[in-house]
Amino acid sequence: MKFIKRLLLTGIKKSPWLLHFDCGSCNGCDIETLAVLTPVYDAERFGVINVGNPKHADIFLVTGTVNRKNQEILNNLYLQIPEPKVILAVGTCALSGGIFAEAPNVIGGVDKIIPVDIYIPGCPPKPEAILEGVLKSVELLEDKVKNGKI
Amino acid sequence: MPKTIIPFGPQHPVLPEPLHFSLTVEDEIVQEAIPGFGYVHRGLEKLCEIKDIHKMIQVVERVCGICSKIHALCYCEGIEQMMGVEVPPRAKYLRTIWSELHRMHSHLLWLGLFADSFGFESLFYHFWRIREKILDINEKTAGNRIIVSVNILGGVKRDLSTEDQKWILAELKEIENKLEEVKDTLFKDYTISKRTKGKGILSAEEALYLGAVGPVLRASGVAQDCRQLQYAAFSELDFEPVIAQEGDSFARMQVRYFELFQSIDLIRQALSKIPEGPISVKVKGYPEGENVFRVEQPRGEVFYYFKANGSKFLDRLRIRTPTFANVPALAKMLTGIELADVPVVILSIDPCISCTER
Amino acid sequence: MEKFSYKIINLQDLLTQVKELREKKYRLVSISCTQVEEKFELLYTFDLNLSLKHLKIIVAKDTPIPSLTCIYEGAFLLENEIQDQFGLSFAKLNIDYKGQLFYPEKNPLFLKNNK
Amino acid sequence: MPMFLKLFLFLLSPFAIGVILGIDRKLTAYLQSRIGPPIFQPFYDLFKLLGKESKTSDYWLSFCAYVYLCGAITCAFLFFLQADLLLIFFVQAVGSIFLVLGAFSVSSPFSQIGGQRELFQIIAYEPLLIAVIVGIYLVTGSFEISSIYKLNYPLLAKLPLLFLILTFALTIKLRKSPFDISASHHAHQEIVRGVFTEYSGSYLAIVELAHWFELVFILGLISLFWANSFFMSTILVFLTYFLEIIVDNITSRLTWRFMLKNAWSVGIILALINLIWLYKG
Repeated sequence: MKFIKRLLLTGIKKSPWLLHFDCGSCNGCDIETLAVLTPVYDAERFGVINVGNPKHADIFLVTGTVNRKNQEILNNLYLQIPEPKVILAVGTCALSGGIFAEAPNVIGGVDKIIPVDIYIPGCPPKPEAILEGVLKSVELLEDKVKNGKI
Repeated sequence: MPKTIIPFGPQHPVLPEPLHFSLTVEDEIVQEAIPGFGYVHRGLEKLCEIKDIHKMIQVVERVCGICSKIHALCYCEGIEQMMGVEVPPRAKYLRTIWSELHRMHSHLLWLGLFADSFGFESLFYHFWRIREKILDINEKTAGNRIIVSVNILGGVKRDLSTEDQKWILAELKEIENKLEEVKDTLFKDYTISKRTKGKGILSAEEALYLGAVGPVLRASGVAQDCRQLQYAAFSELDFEPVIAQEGDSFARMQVRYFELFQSIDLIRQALSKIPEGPISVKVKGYPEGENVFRVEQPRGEVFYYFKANGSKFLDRLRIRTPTFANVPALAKMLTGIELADVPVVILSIDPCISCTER
Repeated sequence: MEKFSYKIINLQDLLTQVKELREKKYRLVSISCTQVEEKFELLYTFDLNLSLKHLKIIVAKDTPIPSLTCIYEGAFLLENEIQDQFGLSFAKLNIDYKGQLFYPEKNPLFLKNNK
Repeated sequence: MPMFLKLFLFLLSPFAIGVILGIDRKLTAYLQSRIGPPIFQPFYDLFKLLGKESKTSDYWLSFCAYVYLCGAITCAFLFFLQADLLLIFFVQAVGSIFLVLGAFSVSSPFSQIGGQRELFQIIAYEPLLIAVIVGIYLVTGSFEISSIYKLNYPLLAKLPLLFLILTFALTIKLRKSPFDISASHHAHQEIVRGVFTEYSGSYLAIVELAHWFELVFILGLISLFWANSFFMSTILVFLTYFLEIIVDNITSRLTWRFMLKNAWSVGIILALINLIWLYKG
């Protein structure tokens, strides 16, 4: 059974579904993430769909800083995504808190709450960079499948 | 059917942002809508106590990525007014040009998301394709696509060369043509008017009473636009606020669509009148006292309150953003509508949650 | 742009003054709170046809401030925000988040000696 | 047609549907000035989902997914056996109902509302399908599909209005704009993904596969309207589907109230006109 599952999952690199969560960012990274899906960059070429439902997602794309109120939601969404999954932190804020690191209600980067696989720096990162990150995460997904970590 | 409480957000496919509404729904009719906040709150107003007045420009630019340039404009003009700094005329014009470009990018973004909210995917993609042109202009002239950091206290950082100006005019012409193309679809399509006309009606009286600002207010027939306050170079440019009478989602779309043309016109005027000269002056010393400043953002009036004590750091910086002012009106509009119309009505105020919570 | 000036009024006169402004069709723009040592300054800003009017009250931490929500319904957000950030309390708020609008628990982070 | 050929065609049908859906996505992307995914994308998605971990909160939910699949497969199989149309219709209805039951069995409000809307959709298109089947009966004098193949003229000539109604039902069944109300293939929706919200991993794949088999039935029904020529029936199916894609791209999502009103009033009137015309003529 496990073997069949793994065989089926070899196709995962061709169909990475994405869940985007704005976790307290300034919108800059969010609109760039959305721009990745629109005509000029067209991530659907690679089978990427923004599903908006954690239960259907493979890639969890998080932008922005973590604060006291959204840390729980971030964790919930993370737990709802079925394996195998990859977590992508987009933008300086998601990496470390960025310019807001010292603000009173900011806890810090996304990796303080959930494990992060790929970091994309930039304020905001350009859509090309986000697309590159998504494709890198696809490779990572494939690795996870091959190493039997499902 | 019993009452169901539907959580709209904080993570939701229609909204890129974590706005939260608890909707009490009966037969798919919303009975009560209570907004919930705090998912984007960072408390950046307090950063003014540890970052000096020059560094704060970068912070206020990140109040919201979509209107970052205009936040910085408001902050700079407010502090300059307190300190009595006279900005060179060329800098004023450049500020105007960039802020209008920003308004266009924000409105195009909104038109796309709005089309998405009623399930018109191809229109969404179309607007976002047009928007990329503005982002190209931003990238070429200011070095970044979205967070355009050109303002400093006393002027601007970057200049526009003559070639750049010519190129901007050529691009604007193309954008104008592309916008004309979608006009018929936007205003005459049966399904669009079916989904937007008469949804989320707000009368002028109610709008003023609930403190609505910007396109929400103007779509209810109140001709109030903070650009009439003549900050930056708006005193020398000729424009009329765009208004509509119906006060529904369709009227708000109409206002924003025509404001795009207004912005194109303003940029053209500014480029034809722009004087030669320096682009910034040196600012010495630190501000003291209190001041308020208002500018018009794509979403409406943004209000800054400054309190300074003559030191490097501000005592208090308070930002009242347009979405914050529009939320009470939104909560009112949401009661009594169908669940299917909720995303349409929420988007019709152009919510910007990172602005709202700061 | 007009010059900034404000009028300091007593806490008891607030509601009557605001009611007068409401009758003149003023729009509530903002309430800005500033901590000045142990006291708090609340700046109420109103707008009529793009000209501003400011009223200021100075209160101590424990004094309950009358809520404007009986005059301007939309003031609840502004007041809840101040309640959250500075730990002040407003009397007769129509929608009271009890200090949990922005934070999961009561924690006035904007107080000067808090952080 | 010999039995083994029927079986072969039946086994082939989901692959055909997968390719059609792939072309659909490609064409839609083209209309939105994008490049779009590869044509075999629906298969990639399906296989990936089958392999993924399933997080299902309720056994009832997974049971419903299986019943929905069984219903759809039986329905498609009976169609290839050229069985009784009425029987096929009721088997299909049972499958759809289980999708709704599954959506109702979980407490997620999105799923609940999605289930309700799916019910409204079923209410909207079932009478239309019945009208079409009755029309076919009036022409051929039998509910058997095989009798349609014995006609020497296309059904379309006798039932043009009922064909229109069938395309209406097809839009609802395909979950395309303007009727992508209970769930849609675009995720941008007010109720997330409606009835599909709670399914994940392999169960989502099962539901998706069931949806493909449903399409086999609906597209098969369309092909019946020009049954006497294999070539023309293929053309008819593709043309209709192409029209659906165009309509999907030039309309926004409407509400279920609108759908119900129009499906019933316009649909029933058109059906009646066609049936009366048949009766008189």
